[in-house]
Order: sequence, then structure tokens, then C-alpha cells
Amino acid sequence: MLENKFWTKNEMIKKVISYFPNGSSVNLGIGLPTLVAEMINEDLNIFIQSENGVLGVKGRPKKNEVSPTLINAGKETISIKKGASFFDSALSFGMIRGGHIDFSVLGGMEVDVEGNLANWMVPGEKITGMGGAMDLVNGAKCVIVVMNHFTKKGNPKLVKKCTLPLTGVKVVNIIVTELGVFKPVENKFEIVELANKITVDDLQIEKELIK
Amino acid sequence: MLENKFWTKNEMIKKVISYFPNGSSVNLGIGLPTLVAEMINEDLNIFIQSENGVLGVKGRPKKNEVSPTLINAGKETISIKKGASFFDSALSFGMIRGGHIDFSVLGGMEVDVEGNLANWMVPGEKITGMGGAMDLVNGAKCVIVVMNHFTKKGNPKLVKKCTLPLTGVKVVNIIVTELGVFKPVENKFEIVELANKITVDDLQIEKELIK
Amino acid sequence: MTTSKVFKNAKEATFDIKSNSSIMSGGFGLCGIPENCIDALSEMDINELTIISNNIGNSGRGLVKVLRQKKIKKAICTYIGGNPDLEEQILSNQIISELIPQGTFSERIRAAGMGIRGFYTPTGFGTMVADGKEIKVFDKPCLLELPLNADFAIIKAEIGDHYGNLWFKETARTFSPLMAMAAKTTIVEVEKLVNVGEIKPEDIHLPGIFVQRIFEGQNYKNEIEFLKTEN
Amino acid sequence: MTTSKVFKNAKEATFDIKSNSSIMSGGFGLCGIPENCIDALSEMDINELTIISNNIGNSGRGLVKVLRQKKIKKAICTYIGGNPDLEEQILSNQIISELIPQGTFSERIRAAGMGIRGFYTPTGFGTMVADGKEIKVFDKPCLLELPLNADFAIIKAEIGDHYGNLWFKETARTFSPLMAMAAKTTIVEVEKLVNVGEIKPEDIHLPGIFVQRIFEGQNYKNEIEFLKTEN
Repeated sequence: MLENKFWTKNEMIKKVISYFPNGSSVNLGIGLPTLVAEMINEDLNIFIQSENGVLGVKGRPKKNEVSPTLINAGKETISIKKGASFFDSALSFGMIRGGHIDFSVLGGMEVDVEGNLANWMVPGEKITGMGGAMDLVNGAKCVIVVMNHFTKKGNPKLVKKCTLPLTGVKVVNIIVTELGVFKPVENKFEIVELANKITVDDLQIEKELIK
Repeated sequence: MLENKFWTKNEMIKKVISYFPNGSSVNLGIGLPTLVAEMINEDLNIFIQSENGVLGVKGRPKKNEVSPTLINAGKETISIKKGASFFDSALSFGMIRGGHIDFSVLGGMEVDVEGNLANWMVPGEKITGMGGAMDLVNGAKCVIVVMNHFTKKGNPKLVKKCTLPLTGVKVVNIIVTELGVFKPVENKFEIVELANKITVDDLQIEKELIK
Repeated sequence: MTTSKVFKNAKEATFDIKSNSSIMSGGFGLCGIPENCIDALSEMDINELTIISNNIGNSGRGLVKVLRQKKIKKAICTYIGGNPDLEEQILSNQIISELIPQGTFSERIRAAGMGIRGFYTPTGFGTMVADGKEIKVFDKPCLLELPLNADFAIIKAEIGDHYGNLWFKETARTFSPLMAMAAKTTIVEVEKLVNVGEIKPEDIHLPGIFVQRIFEGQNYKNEIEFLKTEN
Repeated sequence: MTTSKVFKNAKEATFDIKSNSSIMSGGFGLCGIPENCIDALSEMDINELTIISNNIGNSGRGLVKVLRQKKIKKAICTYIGGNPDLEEQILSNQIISELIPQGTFSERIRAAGMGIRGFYTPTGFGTMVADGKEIKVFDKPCLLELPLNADFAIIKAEIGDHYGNLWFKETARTFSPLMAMAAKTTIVEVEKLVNVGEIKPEDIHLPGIFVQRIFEGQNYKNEIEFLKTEN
């Protein structure tokens, strides 16, 4: 079974976290990326921003500390760490768009060799909306896409050219899937690392797209 | 003596204040206009803004209440009233430029029949700088210029065409001098009111410029 | 001219909202939404509304109440995930929708309030969002984005005073102060209405000059969309 | 990579300011100015500075100290009244000056910090300020204004914590938070340095993400330019 060789979600998130230098700032997208807030080591002194207006997200609140006005961009209850701050959406996105956030970690539907990302709609079928994703990919210093390697139909999401409506053009720096870590470089996917016992064949990415 | 018929500074400021409806918001320029803050009746419930970042200026502080961090745009110590707020310069000027301030009261070197205003420099001689004046004249709903009627050389400051570098184009609504109240209307100065015993001749404005 | 901004309740404060009005509604998901004003809208005999709101309600609640009444002609928002009613009305063309990147959404609303007539941003370049927009190259190709304003803003704050000075709790601030700046008439509901002078002048999040009407709200649900706790 | 932003004093915090650096300096007149950093500049062997500050000091004090040392090559400011040293150096062409309307000055600095590549404003249309600028007509003719950034910002706050979260007193806030956003390296001096967590998260005026260095200042004069009191 190929699945047995896959990284778990926690292992994928650990790969993501391995990119963060001490003291850096990170915005986490909805879904899988929010796991970062729960798994990160406090000693790293990372400041997690959520675009609904908070810098200093810590993880989950204790049951008796839940507040309906303290949520992340996924509308989930959160807790904050010492030194956290709250602000309005213009400042929040200014922080993002002004280049003050070191890492944006977000999900993807497709990423292509040019670093183009699609993650907000499937025409005629599904509209999620771009939310803050278009701002994040153009504003953060480093964009990490963390996603399943394959679509529900079994096709790889790492493609030659995105077919879905784009979120951003030439914006993705790093891709983490359950099979490995990749970088779009010179119109190919550079393999940074593969999960244990995963082979290049397992990726099901066209050979000429692999660097 | 012509001077005996002039309005005093206090009378000029009273004329200015007579334009403010209950509850309106007012920005005061440096110099003479700041008298408004000292003379205004509290019952009028006017909110005075100073562009250095305060809404709710009251007047002068008591001696024992002076604070070096509580000043107006003229760098003079002030006091504030209940309901006052402090903010940064971007919000302060957004308040002005976004059309939220009802009245801008400021000084002038020249105003012409088109409502053009010059009040920030005399080339080669004197540079005051525009400070917030260019923003105020384009942002406030009503611009009131309060100034001496004559230059030091004795020429009227109400002119056919400004010769000094402009602060704003077609921006002045009302002019208050020690001789009267005027409005630039259809390329002339409409006389709204003259000080007691002042005649049209006393104004020394060219006849064809008077409506 | 009366200077009192204080109203009794949502019904009285929203008296002049009419069919075809454009309305900005504050909050994020169900957090910080103007519950009383939304209820008032749901009880009014109006339609063809343009609603400008990050989510237009979520999970069947908030503005979804008004959406299901088919009172909304046009929805201007940034995110539809978690709002299946909205997604369905959009996919079946029952509603006109305009999806805007959230940062551009915030900045366009701020621009309307702050007198900025247009601004350039790289956000959306090379995507559907760029369709029909003027492009100018700075360090990157950028889109010209225009101010977004409205007839009304309905927003909620934690504390407000009689002049309309506001203070927001935790992440409930979001778009609300910006919308207050951008709307012709801003209607604020607060958990707690206080006298002027009770909020420290440095700590006021929105000066009252941007607020036209204020009232103390009732029966807040303050619903949590996704409750997540430690283990 | 050390994560501590805390420095001992102005001299250590300004160590890498060099000749030809561009420096934004906060405050309005003498109110809220970074006195310690300005003193440090006056003691450094540097020149050809570009200074971006509302007044470049006033009444012989503040940045006038540096101005008189002829260390300033270019002054970008909004107001010269009350600063005869600056007026004289401008009129005698000893210094390059750029005078900007104060609202445009604020907004250009904010734009640099917030990633806005340009914006349109009617301020300055038909004046010398419009010279050479692109004009576009919206409801009124508007000028295209560009972001204003700098290598360093030196600012002062009343209270700051170790992460750089800041709180400003009364009217001392002015341009300082905006400059912190716009500069590559922001150096903050505070009356009082506190531990993280001591400023209420809602009441932080500037999140620490915009601050690179912070220290507790000494010997503040906090001079009053024009003392006016009741009768």
C-alpha cells in the first residue's frame, strides 16, 4: 500500500515548521495549516497572525477560556499568547500586503511548475472564495502550500499548468504533500525531499516536469 | 480712522462661529482660528479636530493640567473635553480627506474670486509650508478663511487672481475679515455682511469684482 | 438639528433603510456581527438590497436569514466557504455576486472612508479579479482598485458612548471601523452603551465622528461557529 | 538568529545608521520626538542624510541640532513655520527640500508600510505639488502619489514591550506608527519598557511586528513649544 509510506498530517506540518527561523511571523490558512498553531514549539518564539485581526495566536483555548470573539480566520476558537495584539482588517492586511509576514502557509487545489496557485474555485461546481489568499500569496515573503498530493480522482495536484482559476501568479515557494517537499524552479518541480520509501514514480508527476 | 470701525478679532471669530450648526465638527488652522476653541459655547456641542491627532479640543488647560504631549497643530498646549479621542496622522487626515469634517477654518495670504486660496509661501522670501492646509481645503465640507483684510503693504488680500503659489483651487466658501464677510460666487465677491459703518469703498476691492 | 445619536433599538435606528439600499455589515463569520440590526432587516418589507459583508452570514445564521428571504440582489464579499445558501444562490444565478480579495476589500472600504479615490495593488494580478481593471507596473504589475462605499453600515462594538466612540473586543473588530468610515449613515449596536468620557481617549478604536446612530443591543447570541478546545 | 529586540540605549540601537541613510523621525513639532535617537545622530560621524519628518525639529530644538551640523542633505517635510534654521537652509539652497501636504505625507508613509503601490488624491491639484505628477479624473482631478519609505525609522512611544508592541500618549502618536510600518529598520525609544503581556492586546496602537529594536530612553526633556493656559 502506497498510503503506508505517506507522511501523516503531523509529519507534513513538522516539515512546514522546519522552515521557520526563530522569531519569524506566520499566517496560517484555513484547514490543515491551522495545525501549525497547535504543534509549534513555544521556544521558537513564532508569532502567528490570523487575518481576521490577531497577531500572537497560540493554539486551542481551555474549555473554560473559550470566547466567541476570539477566533481565527477559519472561525475556530483560539487562544493567544503574551504579547498578542488585535487590530482591524485594514491593518491586518497591510501587515500581509506590506511584506511584514515571513511565511504564508495555505492549502491548494493545483500548483504548477511556474509557482502558480489555484485554490479558490471550481467553475460551475464549487466556489470557496479567495478570502485572504490572493493577498497572502502576493504579500508574504515565503509562500508554503501544504496539500494532499492527489485529487479525489487520483490525479496529482502538482501540474504543468493550472487549469482552475488562479489565486496568484508565480507566487509559490515551497510545496509540502504527504509524499514529499517540492519547489517550483525553472519551470520544473525540484524534489527537496521524499517521504520514507517514496520513489519518484510514486509522485505520478510527468517525468519532464521533475528537476 | 478706518481702524475704529473694524471688527475686533473676537468679533471676527464670532462671525465664524455663527456658521456652525449644533453638533458639527471643525478643524482650526494655526493662529487666529485657534481662538474659536477658546470662544465657543459648550452648549453648541461642537467637536474640534486638530490634525496632529485629536478630536474634542476644548481650549486652554489649567496651569496644573498642562501636558507636553497634549497640543494642537500650532504646537500650543490644549485641554480636551469628554468624548475626545486620539489617533495617528493617517486616520486624522482620513477624517479630513474623507469628508467627515464639516468646517475648516484657516488663515490666508490671498483669496481670489474663483475661491482659490494661497497661504503657504512667498517665493524667495518666506516658506511656511502647507502643513495640512492643502488636505483641509480639499476635504472639509465648508472652508472658511479668516484673515486680515489688507496685506502689510495695505493691499486687499481679496484679489481677482492669486499671484502667490496656490494652496487649493476653487475651495474657499466663506471669507471673514475685520471689514466683513464675503463669498466667492460666480467670479465675484458677494458681500454677505459688512462691519458697522464700513462701506464698499473701504474694502478697496476693485468694483467689478464685487457682486 | 438634534445632536443625539442615541436610539432605542434596532427597529428605530434602521427606520430609513429601504429597498435598493446598499448596506455594509460588519463582522467575520458569526463573530462581531450586528445581530439586532440583521434581525431588524429580516423583519422589514424591503428587498433588492446590496449587501457588502465578508461572508454574508455563515452556517445558516447571521445574514443568511435575510439571504433566504430573497431580499438580497447583490452580494459583495470575500469568502463563501461555510455558507452553502450563498453558494447555491450564486451558482443558480439567483443573486449577483462580486468576490473580492479580502485585503482589497478592506482597503477599498478604507479608501472610501478616507477620501482615497483609487489605489494600486498587486493582489489579484493574473487572476479573474483583474478582469477589466486598469493595470500599471510598479515593482510588480498592479491593479487599480476603487473605493467601496455604501448607504448604510450596520456594525457591532463591545462598548460605545453617546457620541459614538467605539471599543471592540478581541477579534471582533475586523471590517467594522472601516465600514463606519465608508457609509453615509453608520448604525452601531453595542453590548454596553456608556457616557462620553468613559472610554480612555487613547484607547478609542473608532472616533464617534464616523457614527451617526447608536443603541444598546439585546439578547445577543454571540454564536461560536467552530468550537475547538484543548484536547 | 537572536530574537531579542531590546537594546541598551540609543547609541547601540542606532549602530548601523550611516552616511546617506534615509531616516524617518516621528513626532509633531517637539511633541513625541525621539530625543535619545536624535542626540545619538548628533554624536555620530555621518552626513548626507535624508530626513523625513513633519517639521525637522522646531524652534532651534529637536532635529535642528542635526540640521545645524549640516548632516542633512535632503529634508522631506510638511511645515517649516517655526523652524528658521530650516527655512534659511532651504532659501539659500544648502539643503534639498521636498514639501508635501501633511495628509499626503501620512498616507504615502502608510502606503509604503501597507504595500500600496500608489494612490489618487485631490490634495494638491492645481498647485506646485502637482508638478510632474500623473493626473487622473475621478469625481475630481486627482494626483497619483507614491509610497514613501526609508532605511530607518526613529520613533518614541510612551510604553513599549519587549516584542515592540507600542502605546502612545495623547497627541504624541502622530506619524510614528506609520513610520514604523514604512522603514526597513524601526528603532523605538520608550518612556517605559515593560514585559510582553503588560499592554492590553486591544489597546496596542502598533503591533510589535513593525518594530526591530527597542530601548528605554533617558533624560527626557519633553519640551513644550508654546505654553498656553487658562487666563
